[in-house]
Amino acid sequence: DGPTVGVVVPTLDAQFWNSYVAFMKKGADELGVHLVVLNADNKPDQMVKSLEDLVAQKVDGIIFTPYWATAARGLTLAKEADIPVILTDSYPDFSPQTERFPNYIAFIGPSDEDAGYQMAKTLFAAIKPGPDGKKVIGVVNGTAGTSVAIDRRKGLEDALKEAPDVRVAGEVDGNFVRDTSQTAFESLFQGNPDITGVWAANGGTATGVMAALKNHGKAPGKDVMVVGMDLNPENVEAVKSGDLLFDIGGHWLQGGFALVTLFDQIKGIPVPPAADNVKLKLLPLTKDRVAQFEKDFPGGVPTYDFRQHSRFYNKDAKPAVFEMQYSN
Amino acid sequence: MTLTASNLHKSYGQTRAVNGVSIELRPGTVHAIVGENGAGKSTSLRMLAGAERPDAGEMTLNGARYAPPSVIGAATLGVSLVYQEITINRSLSVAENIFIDRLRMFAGSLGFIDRRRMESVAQAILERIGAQISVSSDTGRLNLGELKCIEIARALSTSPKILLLDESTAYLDHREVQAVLRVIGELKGQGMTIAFVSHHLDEVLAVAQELTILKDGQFVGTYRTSEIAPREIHHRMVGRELAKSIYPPRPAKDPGKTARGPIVLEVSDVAVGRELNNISLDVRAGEILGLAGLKGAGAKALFAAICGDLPLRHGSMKLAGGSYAPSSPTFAWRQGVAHLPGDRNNEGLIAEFSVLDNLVMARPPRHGPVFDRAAAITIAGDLVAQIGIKVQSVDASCRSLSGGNLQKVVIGKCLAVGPRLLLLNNPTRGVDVGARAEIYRIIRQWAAQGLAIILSSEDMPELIGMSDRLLVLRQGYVTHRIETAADATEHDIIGHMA
Amino acid sequence: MPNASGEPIRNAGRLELIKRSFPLAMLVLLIVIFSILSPRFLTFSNLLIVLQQGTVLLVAALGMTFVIMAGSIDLSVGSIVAIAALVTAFTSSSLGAAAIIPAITVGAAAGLVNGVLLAKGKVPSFIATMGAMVVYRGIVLLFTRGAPVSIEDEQFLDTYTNRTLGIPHSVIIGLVLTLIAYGIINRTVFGREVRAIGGGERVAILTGIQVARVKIYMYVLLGALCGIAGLLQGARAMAATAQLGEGLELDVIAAVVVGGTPLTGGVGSVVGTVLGVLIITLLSNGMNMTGVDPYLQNIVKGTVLVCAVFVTIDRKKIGIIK
Amino acid sequence: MPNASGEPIRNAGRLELIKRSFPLAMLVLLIVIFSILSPRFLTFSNLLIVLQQGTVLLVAALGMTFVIMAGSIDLSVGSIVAIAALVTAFTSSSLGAAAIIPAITVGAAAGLVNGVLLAKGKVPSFIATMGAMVVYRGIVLLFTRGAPVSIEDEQFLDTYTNRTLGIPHSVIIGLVLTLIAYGIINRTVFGREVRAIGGGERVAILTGIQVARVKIYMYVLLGALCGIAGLLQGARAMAATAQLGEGLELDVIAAVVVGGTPLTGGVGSVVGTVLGVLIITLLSNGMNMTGVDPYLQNIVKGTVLVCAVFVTIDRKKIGIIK
Ligand SMILES: Nc1ncnc2c1ncn2[C@@H]1O[C@H](COP(=O)(O)OP(=O)(O)OP(=O)(O)O)[C@@H](O)[C@H]1O
Ligand SMILES: Nc1ncnc2c1ncn2[C@@H]1O[C@H](COP(=O)(O)OP(=O)(O)OP(=O)(O)O)[C@@H](O)[C@H]1O
Ligand SMILES: [Mg+2]
Ligand SMILES: [Mg+2]
Repeated sequence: DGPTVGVVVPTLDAQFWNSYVAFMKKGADELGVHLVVLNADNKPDQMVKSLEDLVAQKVDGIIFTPYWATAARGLTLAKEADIPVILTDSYPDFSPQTERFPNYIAFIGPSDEDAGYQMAKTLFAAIKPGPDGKKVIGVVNGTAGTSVAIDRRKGLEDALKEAPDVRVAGEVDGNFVRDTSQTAFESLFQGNPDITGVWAANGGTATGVMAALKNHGKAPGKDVMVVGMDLNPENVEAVKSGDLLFDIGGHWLQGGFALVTLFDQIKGIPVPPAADNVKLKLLPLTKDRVAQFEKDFPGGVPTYDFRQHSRFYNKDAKPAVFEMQYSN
Repeated sequence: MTLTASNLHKSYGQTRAVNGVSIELRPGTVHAIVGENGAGKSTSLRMLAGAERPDAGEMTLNGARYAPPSVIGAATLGVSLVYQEITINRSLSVAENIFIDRLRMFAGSLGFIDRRRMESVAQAILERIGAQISVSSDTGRLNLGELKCIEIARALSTSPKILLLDESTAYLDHREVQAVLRVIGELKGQGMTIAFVSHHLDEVLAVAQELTILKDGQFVGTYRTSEIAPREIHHRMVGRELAKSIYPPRPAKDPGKTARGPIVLEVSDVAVGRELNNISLDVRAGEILGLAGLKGAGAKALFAAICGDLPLRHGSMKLAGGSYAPSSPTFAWRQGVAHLPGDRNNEGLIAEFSVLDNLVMARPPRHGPVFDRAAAITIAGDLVAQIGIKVQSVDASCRSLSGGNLQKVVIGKCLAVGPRLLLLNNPTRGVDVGARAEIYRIIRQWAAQGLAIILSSEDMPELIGMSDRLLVLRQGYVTHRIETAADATEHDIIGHMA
Repeated sequence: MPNASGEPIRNAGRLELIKRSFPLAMLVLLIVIFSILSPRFLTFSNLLIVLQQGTVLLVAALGMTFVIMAGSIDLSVGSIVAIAALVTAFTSSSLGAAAIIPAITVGAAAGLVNGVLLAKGKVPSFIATMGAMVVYRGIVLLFTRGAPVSIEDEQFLDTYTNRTLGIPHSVIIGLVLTLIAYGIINRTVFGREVRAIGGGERVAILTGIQVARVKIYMYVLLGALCGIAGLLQGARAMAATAQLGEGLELDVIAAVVVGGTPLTGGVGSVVGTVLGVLIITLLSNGMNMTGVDPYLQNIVKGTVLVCAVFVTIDRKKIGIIK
Repeated sequence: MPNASGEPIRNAGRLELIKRSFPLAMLVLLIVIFSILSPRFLTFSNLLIVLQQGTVLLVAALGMTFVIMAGSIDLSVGSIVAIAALVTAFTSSSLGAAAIIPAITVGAAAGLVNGVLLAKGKVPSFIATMGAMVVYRGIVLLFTRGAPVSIEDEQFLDTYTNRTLGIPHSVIIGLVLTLIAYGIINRTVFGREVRAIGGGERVAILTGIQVARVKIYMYVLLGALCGIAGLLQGARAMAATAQLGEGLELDVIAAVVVGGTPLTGGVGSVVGTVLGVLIITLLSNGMNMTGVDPYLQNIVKGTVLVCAVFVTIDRKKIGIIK
């Protein structure tokens, strides 16, 4: 029977990673892969342990998300056991297929920086300047210290540099958790009621901010603009209803793409060096695009036949990576 | 060595614990210090031993100025104290407890303790005081008497010239007291200077040559024991004349009527754990049944069984004629069985709580789920008045009470439920003679009102003075029954105990 | 001794009062600092927000006051809140405001398990509830698979988030529960029994108090309150998520202890707990409002926590500090 | 009584032995179950991995054994490990293997602060170290601003991650520290004094033990061990990050308690702690090896934890269970 592929995700208590895993499971079924999913439970140590356990099981390939700078460690472990690895989501600052880690066959992930930038650009464009001529925004960051939060914040920073008319009233830490974001933003907004736009670091954060605004008698999307990221179903709904100005995402597909790529590698079809470092362009969503989105991606998922994209099953398969794009 | 103190003062906040005490401890002499609870005995000894610094006053050791910075400092100068409270650490072994503050003596170059050497030294000291304790025994299983012996061994292991014993006999049974008194005699013979605190005048008179009386923190006087009558001592301690006997008279037996009421508790062929075997007894309303025995003879286990804290291994019990199988202390209390445990500090009451809280703890007055504070104040006030608990207000914390008054609070807690059976385990441990007389009066008064009482005590005169009938226990068996306790002699009882 | 001790006791009363007012002083200090830093801090609308933010913490902390007063602890409160919020989310669409019944029920059931583990299984509460924390959280994860379950029932949301006379209903609920908890602790036999267990469990047993039962009740009470807290949190966020209430246990314990209820048991104050909750909530509200660097917030929070306990703890009453 | 008590004591000795072997039995049971479920579980290479995985937990748990034996607790160990790993990362490039010196120093310093807060400041350890946990973590965040610091020095990595005779150096270090801790607890004056404090602090004070000093030393010892744990964790992950060691405190406490050291103090066993660490590490390794549904793992973990303590706890020795 088929190869065994081990996967370690940073956490399962966020919807994003559940979507990531669900899409991979679908792929595993179609490709005939035995998938072992492990949860690092938000602990760097558990991430390393899980990788060790996968190596001890002698899995045929590993896909993991090197949060907390665990890339080097995981790749070293796998190298000793001669196991091919694909990294997803968080770029480790060194390229695949080098002498140091020949088993590091590919990286597939989004550009968080770009996403943060696009969110900011859209937000700035949508809000009006206040009496002092400045556009006042609030920022609800993700968990302090995670690379994802840092990279998205970097994108915001770049956008801020290009927009001197924007003033950041204050920043709070929402910890990527909806309830925490709600409470933190509530206080921020109390201190700075002149805020007219909020840059929220992910889907849950944006939802928390919108809840806080509603509790405060403000209409998100009208009185205060909110942008978020992840394309979680409830965020899509919020964009549809006009509460959420902008969302961007789809990168949870990266796990499935990595699976196809790794499957082919295990079956003896190496990843072409040109396709070993993929920074996914994400799918932006605004209210006017919602109808199109629902038509193109029923249930939020693109139609994707894993076998069609596997060169093992399909000699002239298109690249495994498929960027979500609107059909027109 | 001679240790003198003159005009010592010590206050805790506004409480003047010691207020002008002078004392001279001379070599080869046992010097007793007596006084009521709270008179300042322990505080005085603690200052002599460096555990407490006097606010004012002078101390000298062999004529030189003496101001020990700590207990250890005093010990190096040859002054050693056995505290009133038990200071055995049950997490440590017997030998470690003896050398607790000097374990480094046995540490080798790596800092490791030479356990074998330490244990052999410890065993030798225990043997010297005649304690039948093996250094390998588990401190968690030793009884209070044995623990006291270990503390005395600890004091002796510093090779003191001056030994201060604060109520060291309070937790000992008859046999252990004799052993300790014998050791004190021997040490005195070797020229040691000894201070001895006890609430039992017979012990004091048996062992001490000199005696200092304290009252309310003040120095009353120092006497030669051969030159002062016991009544005089009591008088000066308490400040009033005590009755000729501290034990209240038994109700006169009226030949016409049966002196005692119906049977309240009947115990048939009961066995409990390993401690107690086929015991049968009954106790009637209005009667005090005494239980004599050494530690471990089984009285404690019997109480635990009657109050539902330990299950019966065999046998059955009847309460007021109905079958009685208590599954928990809750059940026992609800059936009107009240229990006064032997260790008031850990089992009898919660010292941080107020007098009222403790008094109504067993059966708080209530309207449904709501605590009826007004009724509680009445109940507590009545008890305080009736038992004579000396306290400013029922809301005062028990922390501020003396030992005798604490004991009265525990008794009050038992009486508050209107029990039909009262189990008393050493109800006057560490209580001064005046308070003891009070407690005896209360016990007798409640018996006269129809309460059935079982009294277990290690104090022989108390048993004889208070009981109507007596059972002697030895190693879990009843060895002797005395129908008229008033006629019993200590000698007679002791013969069946050991 | 009555004469000798009369004075000190009266004096102790005065000292007591000063001691008791420390948490209040702490609170006032925080308010003054933040008012200086931001003019918007000391406004009616912000104070209402603080009350709203503090309600969930308060409701759980009221229950925790009992448990800590008895000398035990509960680390699973955050997870119970999450379970209750989830149950609320699942049932609110059909039950509306009555979703409070399943929320309380599931909370009480979780508390019952904790109580039985401690009182009957004799597993120390720290460990029993540490295990429960992980298991309950795992159950939430299993059911949600990380996806938030939103709460949209109008009647439900109206009931628990609207305002009456300007006061949010959640705050009113918190207030009512505070009064009830105050009554239970200070006026009922149950409250006294809990206190006695914390003051001296062996004494309580020998005095006939049904220690096991009281302990179970007290965990059930805490669980039920966490059920309400979960419902309120769900209503506030209009959704239940797998991460809801993570880490709440530490805030709850801190609030109770800052309020002057020591972890050694035997003493406990509902008023103190309310102050503790306000201190913790105000601190975070004030820092977010005045824009304290998020990287610094934890340092400030931890320091204030330790200082608060350092100042407010009544060392006389506690004796040995472990 | 010597005669009367002779029997029970000898019997108790036998019972004691059975009691003591419960953690071992627990471990064996886990091994049997996982061996049946996966053929790869009971291999030399996997067991080495388990040892390696357990080392960080072990080193911290050794120190925690002292603190818990004294009746206190430390919730800040995870944060100290993070600080130490950070210091290791900063210094390893210049100091190489000698980076252990700053790691131990900073760990000991953090422990010193905890110890002083408890022993001199009289802040209960639960609260003092809860605050410290937040503050130390905040310091790490402030310094890294979240960016991981990688460790690349060859000499450093060789020293702490290579193998000699097939045994990873980290495991050897863990072993040596275990022996040292065993010696300290069972054979030295300090070990006895820690025990005495846990067994009865008031008595310890009366008998002249310098309680405050012993407490401070014991926290410094735990801090130093966390320093080593941080270094090993850093070496293992080849990086230090702000999240490193989050939640470690619960695993550490659980390991110590599962090993039979009760939270009430006075009793403590290094061998038990080693078994506790192995149980916790094996459980997670075994579940990962046998592919237990990740959604179920936490539920299993919490349940096993409670069961383990339920089985291994020695209720006789503890008396009152809070
Ligand atoms: N540590 C303390 N703090 C406050 N007051 C104290 C303290 N120790 C003793 N006292 C008070 O000092 C007085 C004398 O106490 P002390 O212990 O010396 O009496 P005692 O004669 O030993 O009594 P007893 O016979 O009950 O042992 C008492 O009123 C007591 O309340
Ligand atoms: N911290 C304290 N504050 C106030 N009074 C105290 C304090 N500690 C002890 N006392 C009082 O000191 C006196 C003597 O206390 P001690 O500790 O010697 O025990 P006790 O009450 O005499 O009981 P026992 O003789 O049975 O041990 C008592 O009146 C007690 O209430
Ligand atoms: Mg005394
Ligand atoms: Mg006394």
